[in-house]
Amino acid sequence: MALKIEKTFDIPEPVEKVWAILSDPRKVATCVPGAQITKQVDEKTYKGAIKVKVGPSVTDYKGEVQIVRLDAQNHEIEILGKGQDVRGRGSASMKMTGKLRALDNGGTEVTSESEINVIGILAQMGSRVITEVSNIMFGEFVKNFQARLQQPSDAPEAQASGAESTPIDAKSLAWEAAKGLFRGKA
Amino acid sequence: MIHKTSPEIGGMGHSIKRKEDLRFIQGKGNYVDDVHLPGMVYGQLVRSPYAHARLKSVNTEKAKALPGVLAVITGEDLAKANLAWMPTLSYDKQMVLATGKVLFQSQEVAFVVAEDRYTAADAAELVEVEYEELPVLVDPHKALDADAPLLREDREQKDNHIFHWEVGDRQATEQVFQKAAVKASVHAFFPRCHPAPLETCGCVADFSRATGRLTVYLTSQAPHAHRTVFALVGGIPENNIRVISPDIGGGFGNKVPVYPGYVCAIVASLTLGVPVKWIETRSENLQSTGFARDYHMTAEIAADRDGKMQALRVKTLADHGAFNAAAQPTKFPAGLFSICTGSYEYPAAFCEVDGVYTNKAPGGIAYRCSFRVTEAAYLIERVVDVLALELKMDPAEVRRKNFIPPEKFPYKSSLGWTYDSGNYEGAMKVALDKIGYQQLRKEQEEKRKKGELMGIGISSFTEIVGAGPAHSFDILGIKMFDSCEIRIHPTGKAMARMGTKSQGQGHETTYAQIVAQELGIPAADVTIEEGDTDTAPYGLGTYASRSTPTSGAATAIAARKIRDKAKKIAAYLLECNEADLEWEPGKFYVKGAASKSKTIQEIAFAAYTNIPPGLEAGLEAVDYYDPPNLTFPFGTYVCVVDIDKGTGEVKVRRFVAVDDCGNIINPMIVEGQIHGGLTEGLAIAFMQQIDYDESGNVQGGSFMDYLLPTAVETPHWETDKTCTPSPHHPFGAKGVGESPNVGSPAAFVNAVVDALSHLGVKHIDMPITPWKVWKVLQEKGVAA
Amino acid sequence: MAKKQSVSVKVNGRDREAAVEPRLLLVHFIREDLQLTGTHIGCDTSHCGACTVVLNGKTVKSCTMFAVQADGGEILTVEGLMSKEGQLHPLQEGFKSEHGLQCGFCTPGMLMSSYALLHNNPKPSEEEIRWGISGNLCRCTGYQNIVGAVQYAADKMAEAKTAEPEMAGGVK
Amino acid sequence: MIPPAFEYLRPKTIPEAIALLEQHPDEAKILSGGQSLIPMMKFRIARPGYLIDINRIPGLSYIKEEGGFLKIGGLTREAELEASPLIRSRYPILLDTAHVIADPQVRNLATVAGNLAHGDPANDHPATMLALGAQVVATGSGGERIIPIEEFFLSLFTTTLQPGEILTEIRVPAPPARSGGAYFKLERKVGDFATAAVAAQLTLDTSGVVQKVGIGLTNVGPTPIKAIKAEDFLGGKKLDDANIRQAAEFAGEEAQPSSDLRGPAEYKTGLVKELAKRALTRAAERAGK
Repeated sequence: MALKIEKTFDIPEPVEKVWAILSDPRKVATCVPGAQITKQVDEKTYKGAIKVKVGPSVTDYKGEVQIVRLDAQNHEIEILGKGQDVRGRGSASMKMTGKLRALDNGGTEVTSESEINVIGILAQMGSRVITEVSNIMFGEFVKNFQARLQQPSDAPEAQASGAESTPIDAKSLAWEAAKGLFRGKA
Repeated sequence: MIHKTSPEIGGMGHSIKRKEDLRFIQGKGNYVDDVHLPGMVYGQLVRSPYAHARLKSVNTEKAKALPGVLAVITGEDLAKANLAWMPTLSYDKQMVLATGKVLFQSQEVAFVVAEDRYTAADAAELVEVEYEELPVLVDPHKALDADAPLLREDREQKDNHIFHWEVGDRQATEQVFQKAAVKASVHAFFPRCHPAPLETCGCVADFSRATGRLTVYLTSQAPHAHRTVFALVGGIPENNIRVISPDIGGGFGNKVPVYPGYVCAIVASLTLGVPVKWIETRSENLQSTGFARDYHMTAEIAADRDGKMQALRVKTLADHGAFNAAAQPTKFPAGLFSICTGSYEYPAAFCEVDGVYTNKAPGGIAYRCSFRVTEAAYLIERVVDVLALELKMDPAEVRRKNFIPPEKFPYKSSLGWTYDSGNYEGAMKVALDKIGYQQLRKEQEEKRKKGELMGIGISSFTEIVGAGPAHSFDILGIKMFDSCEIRIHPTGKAMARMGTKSQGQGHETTYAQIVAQELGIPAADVTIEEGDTDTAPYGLGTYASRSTPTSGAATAIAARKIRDKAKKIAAYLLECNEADLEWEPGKFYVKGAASKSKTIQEIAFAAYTNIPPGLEAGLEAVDYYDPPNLTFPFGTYVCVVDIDKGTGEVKVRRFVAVDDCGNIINPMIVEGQIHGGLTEGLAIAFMQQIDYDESGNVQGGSFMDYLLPTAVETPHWETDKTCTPSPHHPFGAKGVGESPNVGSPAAFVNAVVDALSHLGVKHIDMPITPWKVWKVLQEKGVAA
Repeated sequence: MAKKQSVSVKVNGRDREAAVEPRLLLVHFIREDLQLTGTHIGCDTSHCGACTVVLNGKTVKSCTMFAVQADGGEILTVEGLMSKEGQLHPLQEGFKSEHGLQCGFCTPGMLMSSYALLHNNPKPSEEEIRWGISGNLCRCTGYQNIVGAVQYAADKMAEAKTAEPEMAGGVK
Repeated sequence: MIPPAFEYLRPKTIPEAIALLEQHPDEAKILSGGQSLIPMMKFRIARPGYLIDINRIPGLSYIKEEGGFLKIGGLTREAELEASPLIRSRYPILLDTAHVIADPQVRNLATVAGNLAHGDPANDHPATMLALGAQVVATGSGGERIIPIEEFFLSLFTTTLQPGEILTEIRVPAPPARSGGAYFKLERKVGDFATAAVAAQLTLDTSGVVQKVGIGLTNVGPTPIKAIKAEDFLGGKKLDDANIRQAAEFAGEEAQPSSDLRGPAEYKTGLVKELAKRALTRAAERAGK
């Protein structure tokens, strides 16, 4: 099943700093919940894995991330990620286009468009939740991405603070989110 | 003229209790998964998650290394034995295990065999398959586009077109339409659905190296045909194959085709020399075995101002999935769809169908239907209602005006069928009276004034069943006769075997009643056996409502052969001429001297103990019945619905089904068949669809989303009947198992559309879900 | 492979014991280890109810339970419905008499659900019967005759009860 | 359908169960009713390494009123709710809810606590408990933690239950006089998840003015939704048709459904409005409006 997520958000950091991360799949990967880059194949291609955890269900994907288009001048990047379930029961792919625009206040506007396609058992059994899962993962990504920018730029492989390998699970994200969500009431 | 037998004999017309029930209610049925053989091992299929992908590699090493795994078979392995492909019943071929590429999600890619099913399941996960995704084709309307991906690279023809089929007079029809005063048309999609019998498909293949014989316990509606296919595909001498169809947990057409799992289990047993069991899961059943329907249809009627129909034109696009595995008479690529003229008279008609490939599971099978008759009946009954709207005429009135009148039978339809008998207005009258049609129309009028939505739907369907006459009907060349062999034992009890196979229809009871009717031997004394190809006479099996029209007829004829011989024996015993003897069920007596008689039991004993000179010993007969024509059951169904304007829910308030299937063998069983078929029709009309998303993922691949109604959603059915016997069938019967599934979808849909017709609604596609109705209510501004 | 666990259950009045893998589904234990094949499997998602058995007085779907969970329990399957004297249970009679079955595949599960229903509600209305068997799918009968079969059994059981002499102390 | 292998553990006490959970933090799952978990395991989309079967822990199955609360034990089955005279007479909204969860066999095993702890927005009890203003008791090695239900659901399949915690009790404030509640669910058929459902619980004063109101929504967002705007609107207002309609509108606005096989998002929103009207009306009837 295919779906599209479009999001625009602002970051109070200069565009070049944001671009330094966005244009490096190894750094971007650290912001994707559950994802890691395992190997660089060539200049534009990386091997990676992602663990998608939805409640009691866990799916491990292995695959490739490819930079399809990189336009440093206009700060635009198109990334294609494709992964196969390690147990052969399906695949997931995501084509993401990211665009940066410098804001007058010195910050950066990030516009992203992601086309996600899920194939196999999860698309059969989980169609009622795939949209929700994707939205949640994307929300996490944005949060992690913002957190990543707070780090010194020479810490490429470390997981950003707040980024967890088990994105939609009680013991990680959930607790973080809880603190955020109910801050007003606690 | 049918003799009325006593309740003790229990011939035709008696609602005797079913003989087969005793084992089922004790949990002693013997279904395929209950078959347990010494040394038996288990198979599991590895299936493709992709709808269309190049198969780059299949690595079985890890799976083979798992303790308890005996073998892993791939398409390449089968190719070496020339078994990677098998023929379908429609002169196409289908992959057993994929080679080169996969063409639908859940396609069979490898077969794992292990000592137990748990290990087999674990091993299946360890088979590593590398795919390269290809563009997916799910919309049949795009199948013939120039830029459509080519699915079947194996064919010489390099497009996705399977067949074009047409019947009728295109030009004459065209001319009528050009001049027509009134035209009505409807685009109706009959969604892809699945028979989903409660028992899935499966088999136990048992090849004995000691004897060289292969025994296959199989969920088969057509065990003899399957034996022949196995012989042809596997090159095994047919005498060395025994197919046993044990108890079948429902078929509805799902268990007619040969599936890759069967072939894999057989190959595995041949290879390993041990029995191999393969049982589908429900998901596998819904996602890979014979679906039904998936017809995108357009029907148009030309009529005059008075509502007299002048012509019918039908155009259909048929989505057959990845392989044309339609299970139907070979000469009829669109089955008996040309019965779409329905119960009506027109001077001209034309019908054309194009079949295409898509990246979906292969089919389609005749789901409780005589080969596309359901699609046809739905279409004509739908468009007649649209015509009524165009004419602003009551839908019952439009039907009445156009019915083929009783005196015109046998009636040759404009698309070439000769309807055997019918009294359509008679059945409709019973139905309308029973439901109180006029009163309901008044109620509807009053409700409409108050803004409430209720609808009344009529369907006056005609079926065509009992395939079929050998001159046009065959499957892969095998003529569609069917058979019965009866043996009368010395003590007057009987055993009869048929080429058909019950899947719940109650053959063990109804066939015994036919024997009882014809010979006067109590039905309780007649044992019926089907499904073992070593013992039963050859036949084409049970589907398309053909058991009663074919094997039922064969049973009567075989019994009559026995009666003829019995008469000779009786004449010998009574020392009279055969011409002096009269028959009443159970005995021959001398005309004018009723006390001088011999019972059939006495005659049977004499057949073994006191054989007349010149006569062979024994009392047996066999008959292979080639029906002279098909039979044409019909009926009128009326449905009343109420619509909840807040939620879009449709509540079936009442449903009256009046069926005419000619003379009835067992009214209780007929009524049960009708209840069941109506419930399946209800599900199709309101709940069921196997859909595919744009990537070819199956939507509706488990009972979570392929919805089967429970007792709560199912209304209380009201049934009645009229009786117009078939003139050509030996005892005037027509077949009934499928009528309710064929006739009811239109009644449900017509009722919903009728409830909304005053708002300008002419059609809603099935399944009519609450949200579809709700959307219409929103559009029309009448939502609560 | 996980280590085997011992399971001891009383099935249809008989003590049975086995060492099983924890993941063994109760339905496979019943069908394969105990060879009681009257209990069927019709789906993967716990929708169809063909696998219904009575465990400790309550119906469960034996395909959605592990055999180890039943350890120490008492199970009644369709094979245990008949009386020791070989008398059919009124429900079994009812299903036959009212044509409450066709292919017979759902029948054992239907019988077990109906059994529990009548145990809790000896005189159910049609509506209550329909809800009571709503965890069991039937593809053949359209349920109408199953409702009739349960009503038949309810009547039979009520008759049998009134025919019995009242127990001293009026224990109900 | 065959689940993957796992180790089976059967603790006899809650501390024992908690200790086991802590021993296998990533791989263990609690097995109570198992009616959501086991099907997922059969499809192999869930593969816990350890199952901790808490069904044999004594004292976790009860329905009682105590200290101003209705207390439902961590192992209380849906069928027990249905059969409880207390629930029947005092908490009809819970009876409504239990009755439309899955089917009779599933309800014999499925637990109320599991229905909450699974964190599935499609489950039915979350909305009802939100309407009732319930609390859940989470027990861990550090003792008990009482969590207001509106803080319990965090995200899809995610609750505030921590890895070493077990949901041991549900507490529903005992309703004062002139209270009533109802749960309306539209499902495609018996046993299905809700296309949408609405729970409403009301307390009225003698003049029919709303003293207290709770509204919960099922399967119209990533979590069960508490329709706060609708609640706020109704508080202190007379429960007439116009106010019910307006509250239902607000409830519809608070739904965040996505489209699926059960219907497009706009239908689900519409359904929330309609079912909210019905639930509020029925709740008012039961409150003795």
